[in-house]
Amino acid sequence: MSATLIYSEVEEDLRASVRDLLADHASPAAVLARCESDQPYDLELWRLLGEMGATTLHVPEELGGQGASMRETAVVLEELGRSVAPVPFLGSAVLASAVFTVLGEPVPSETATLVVPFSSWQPVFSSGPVRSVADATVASLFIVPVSTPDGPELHLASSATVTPVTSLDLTRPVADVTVSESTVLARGADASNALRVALLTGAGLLASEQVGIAERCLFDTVAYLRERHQFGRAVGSFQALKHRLADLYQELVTARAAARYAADALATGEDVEIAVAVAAAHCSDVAVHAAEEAVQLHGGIGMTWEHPAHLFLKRAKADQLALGTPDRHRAALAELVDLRL
Amino acid sequence: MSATLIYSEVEEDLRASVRDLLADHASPAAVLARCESDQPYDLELWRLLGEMGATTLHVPEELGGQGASMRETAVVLEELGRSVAPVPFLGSAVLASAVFTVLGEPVPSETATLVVPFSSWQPVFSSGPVRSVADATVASLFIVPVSTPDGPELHLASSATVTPVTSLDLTRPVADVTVSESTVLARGADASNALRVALLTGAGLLASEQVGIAERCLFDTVAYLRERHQFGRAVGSFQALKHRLADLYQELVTARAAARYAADALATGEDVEIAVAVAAAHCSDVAVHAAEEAVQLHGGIGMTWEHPAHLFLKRAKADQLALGTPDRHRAALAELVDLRL
Amino acid sequence: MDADALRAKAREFVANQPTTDRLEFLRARFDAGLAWVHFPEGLGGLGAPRALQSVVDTELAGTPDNDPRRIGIGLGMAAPTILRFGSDEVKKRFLRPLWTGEEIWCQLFSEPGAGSDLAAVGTRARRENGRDGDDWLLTGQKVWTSSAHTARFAILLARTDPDLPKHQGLSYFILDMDQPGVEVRPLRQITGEAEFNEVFLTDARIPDAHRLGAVGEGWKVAQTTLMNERVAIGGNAAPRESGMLGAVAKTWRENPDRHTSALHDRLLRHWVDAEAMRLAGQRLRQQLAAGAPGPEGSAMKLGFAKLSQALSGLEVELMAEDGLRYDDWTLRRPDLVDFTGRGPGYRYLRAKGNSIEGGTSEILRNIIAERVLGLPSEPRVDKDVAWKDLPK
Amino acid sequence: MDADALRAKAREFVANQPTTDRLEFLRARFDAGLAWVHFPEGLGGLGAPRALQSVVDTELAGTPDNDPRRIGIGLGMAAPTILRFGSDEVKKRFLRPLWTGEEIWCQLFSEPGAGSDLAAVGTRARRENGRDGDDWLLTGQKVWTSSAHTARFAILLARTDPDLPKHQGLSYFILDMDQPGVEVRPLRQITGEAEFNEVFLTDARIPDAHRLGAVGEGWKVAQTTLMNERVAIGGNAAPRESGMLGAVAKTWRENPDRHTSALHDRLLRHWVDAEAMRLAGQRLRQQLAAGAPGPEGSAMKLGFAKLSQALSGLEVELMAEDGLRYDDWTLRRPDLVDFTGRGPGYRYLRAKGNSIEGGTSEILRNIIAERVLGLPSEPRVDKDVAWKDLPK
Repeated sequence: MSATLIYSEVEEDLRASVRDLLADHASPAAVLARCESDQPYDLELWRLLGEMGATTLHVPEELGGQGASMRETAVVLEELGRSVAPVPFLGSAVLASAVFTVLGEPVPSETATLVVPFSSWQPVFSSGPVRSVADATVASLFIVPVSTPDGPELHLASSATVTPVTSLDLTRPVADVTVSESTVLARGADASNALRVALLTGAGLLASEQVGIAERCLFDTVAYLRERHQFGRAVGSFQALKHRLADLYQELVTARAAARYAADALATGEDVEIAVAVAAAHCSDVAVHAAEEAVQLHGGIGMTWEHPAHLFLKRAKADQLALGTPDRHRAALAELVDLRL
Repeated sequence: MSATLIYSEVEEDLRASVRDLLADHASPAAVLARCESDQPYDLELWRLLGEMGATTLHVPEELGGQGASMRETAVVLEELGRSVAPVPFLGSAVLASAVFTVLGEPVPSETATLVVPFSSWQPVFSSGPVRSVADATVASLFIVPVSTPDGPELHLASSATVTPVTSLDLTRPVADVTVSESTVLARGADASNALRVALLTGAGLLASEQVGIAERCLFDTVAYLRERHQFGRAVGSFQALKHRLADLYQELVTARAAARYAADALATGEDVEIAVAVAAAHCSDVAVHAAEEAVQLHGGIGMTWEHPAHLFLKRAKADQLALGTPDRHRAALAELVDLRL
Repeated sequence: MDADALRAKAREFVANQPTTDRLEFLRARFDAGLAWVHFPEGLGGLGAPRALQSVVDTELAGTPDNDPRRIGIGLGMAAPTILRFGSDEVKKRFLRPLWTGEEIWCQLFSEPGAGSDLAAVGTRARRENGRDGDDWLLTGQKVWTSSAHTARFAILLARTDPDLPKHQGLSYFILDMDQPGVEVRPLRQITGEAEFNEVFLTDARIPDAHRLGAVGEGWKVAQTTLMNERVAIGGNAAPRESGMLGAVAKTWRENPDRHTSALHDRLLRHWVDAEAMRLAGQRLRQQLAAGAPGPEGSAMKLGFAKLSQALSGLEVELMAEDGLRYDDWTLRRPDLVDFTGRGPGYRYLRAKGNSIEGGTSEILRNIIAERVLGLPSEPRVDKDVAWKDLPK
Repeated sequence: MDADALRAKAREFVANQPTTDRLEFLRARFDAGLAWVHFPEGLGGLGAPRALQSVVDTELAGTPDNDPRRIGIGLGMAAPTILRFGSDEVKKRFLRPLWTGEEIWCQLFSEPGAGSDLAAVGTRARRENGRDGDDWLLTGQKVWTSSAHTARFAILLARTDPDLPKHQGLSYFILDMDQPGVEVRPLRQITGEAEFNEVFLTDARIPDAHRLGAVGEGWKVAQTTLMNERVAIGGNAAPRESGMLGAVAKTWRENPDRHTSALHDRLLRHWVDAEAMRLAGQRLRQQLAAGAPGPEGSAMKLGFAKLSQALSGLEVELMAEDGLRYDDWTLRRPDLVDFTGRGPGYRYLRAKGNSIEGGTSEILRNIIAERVLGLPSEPRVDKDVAWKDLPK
């Protein structure tokens, strides 16, 4: 039985609701203005997403969620990627939420985050400060992988020293985090497994965000090139640019299929590791390519701070590092499909 | 003092002479017809190249050569690449000749070859049959690296069992070679060094052949696209194709500089290893890219046997494997420039 | 007719199987309307929705059948065009033997001077009064014709009026290949094989009754043919790591001593691309099945060409001294292209055709840019010029 | 004047150095004709061959000098244009303080609506009779102007007749930046910095005497300026592994725990490309020195942009959790771009400009294809249309 890779009607309805909300709260101008404000996160938007249930779609009802699946959460992430909305969705509703869900713990309503470097691709339990943690500045719950003499443990902390860091991604800044007081959430194999699943889930769903980024970059560029005229012609009528955008479209088509497959695999639990490795490796590079082409093909205006293209470029480039660079995922795949060096 | 990378007047005169000769003997139609004949090598052309001294340019006068340098030999190779002329130049005038020259031995007038797999990139001394040897079917002298209980030796044989092999490159076929009777030419470090230098020389000069291939493919394609009309326009006026050819031109510019630098380094003995690694890694891929674009941009006709484009594609692809694939040369470079894994 | 009724009808047909002879069985199946259910009654169908064909195919699985590749051009291109533009006589005459495989079809569109720009075809069709009424005499050269040497009939595009702009002076015909004015020559490719042919027409004769569509409306008719060709490409579900990727992965696993880390990452990139392509194909078929076909088909073909070329190029490099060899340059005339049955060198060379055949990658990019993304077309210089005055 | 005579003159000038004050020294050097020897006598030169400048520069090495980057636009673009098109008064007035750095110049060509299509500039120049004769009043917006905030004068392209086709209605002026109608605003880039400016002109005044070339011949005059700009790019010899490659190689060596085999091969590819680019630059300079300049300059700029973008993208990936950080988003106004002085994120973002500034990579590819390879131009739709009627 093959996975369903098209969107269901329910998923399309969900997309429409989220898109409406984001149109009101996360226009390019609003997101750009917020980047440089005191609070780079849009906490009102975050609250509204929670109210509509978008932040707990894949969480079982008995753990406080909507009892839908990763497929629906992936649709939300596509839309968040399309608008680079500054909300702690990935850190809280994906990474932290996955830990609670795997452990069978109720998912708290507070904003949470997983205290690992956002570039992590495999479980590491350490001690001491953690650099470049995503979505930490607005978290009030911290899940911390800790290496103890008794083995790996996942701890929970309700406070931490969070030092914001000047970040490449203006719309999902990272921070350095030090946790002093915490309680044990899981030990040993349970802890390792929960962290492993959370990272896999994060990488697999991030691919949907990347599809959203790529789609937005492609179609905004198409729209701009239809309007922009040089040499008495719409710039979008120049064949060299058309061919590059066609290539990008081809990449988007495959990226969407890979991301959908990863979301479906995460929903069913089948073929998860390969599905995630493929989606993460493929979609990361597609999003970066799309964002880079968007900046280039917007010409000078795309190089300016006032135009939103750079927000997507910075998000796409940060996402490429997030939860494992493409080459790390390809290396993982080599083992999974028996194509060893 | 930086290397001279432009062509001298003497080099340009040499080029003109060789090009004249090749125009008479190695037209595309002639080369194509010869591929399928009983004798895929043009021995008459080979004899004429020898008569004009083009086969021993870099050989010191006291060893029977012209006392010029590798720079001049590289110019001849550019021209041979431009016409994919079927002569045993690389095997005899470059590889075998380098061994004799390094050893201070007079370079024999017979056609010789170095009995190593044409894909070799580092000295290997073995015993028994050798697969895929270049230019062996027309050789009457064989230089054979042999592993003996006393260490590595280079042997010389005046006969060998040469089994022609159906080859990817129609204009420089390979053969399997078994040598039974031979005399010792060099032993130990002398043997190793001579083989090492011969392979380096071969890889470095092959880059000039590759520049010739790339140049011919680019300019033949340009010429075709100026003449070919579709949609009421010269196909060469379509911007997407123009941009691809511009990119190819950019690659050709850098490939020529790298190949010239390698030739100059081989002439002076300075910076040889880095120069060869750069030229081999870069020019191999440029030639393949140019030949692939030539086939594609000629459209259907480029896919036919009757058009010469495939001769260049096959030569370029075989050259990419010859004397070390680009990634082998990059790996060598990593050591040379301290960029280790 | 709904699925249940159709299933019942198919079961009844199988139960009362009239014969074990393949041809007789297929004729009977055609006459029962179970050939292509969306065709009209009497022409091999039942006027049922196209989507119900799978019901019949399931019920008739295992019964005598044609090799779909052998009759592919007839099924995929000639039949839909004949159905839409043919007279009743033409439909009656041609559709049954086409479907049963008694008569093989080929397609005579491309010419040396009309490749990507198909509307520029210059094969000239001139009217002549024949014994049985109007005939056309055709002179010109067609190229890249698969099956021409086995085909009995061809669909063909020719120029009936060179004084009109190129799209307006074309007409569309059915050509009987079995006549003196038709010469078929194998066209050898860079692989050494000749999968295709050149076809030389010298006053080849076509009765006017075998014209499809009005005189001068050949371009419109050809659109029906080509639309169906595009639908046909890439329609098959493939298992993971199949096709070109399967061949190259096998080579990788069988040659551990040839691995390098650089080739490894390249292979993995291609593995990822191939799997993403496979999933995109699956997604496209699900869209079709859901009645919402997407525009991704052109992108699939584009991606397939890129991938097969990259993979096969890598494989040759991996094989080092064996990559310098080739399996066989003998001029052969294969019925089918089999990427996996031959060596790396063959795969490398044959894959070069993937970005040419059935629409070049350049034309596909134009199509994606304009029809999918809605980017403006380039300035046209050939729209209002008489064909004979176009630069060639 | 030959090399020996020039060397003697330069030595004599140094020996009799009139002053240690930088400005006074430079003025004296100008007046001695040792500023740019190929300029005429009385205008800082001696009418000597351009190639002999190096003789003077060698002799005067170590004497007080300008930062060539600070006065680069003046030297590279304004001066050659003034020399060719300026009246005697204009040359006398402007060249000396330009060369000595007393007056900084900027270039006001690009506009939001005229980027790659520079001939589309819409800044309007209208004639008005001023107190001292004819004046021009300029209104419009210019963009991507470096040094506008420090410049005293600008070279400027404006539209004097919108009813003519775009190339014909332009004129070329010298604008005094120090007047109320000129407003300079920093233009912030994606790096956070503002290297460039926007310049808003509202009835900015230019005396007709400061027009260069005839009214309507601005495009021709601008060609002189732009030709000199292109020559200036990429003219410096660089040691192996310098610039962007040097920065990234350093990062690689300093972070051995972050190495992966995939990144390794990518880095080596870029190393090879960078070295080949460096050698190509060396070859180009040797061609120039031999009096046979090649057409490779555009290819160098194209390759440089590709390379710097690929290298900096790799570096960010290599840095993993540190690649997620950025050094500083503060709006700053740097005098110079220094790829090596800042972090990987900055390099990545700044390198994006390399394929835009000074001619986009797309325009460079057009230039290479048409002027170097001789491929035909595309059909033009804007040649014979009045500028005002062009779609915008």
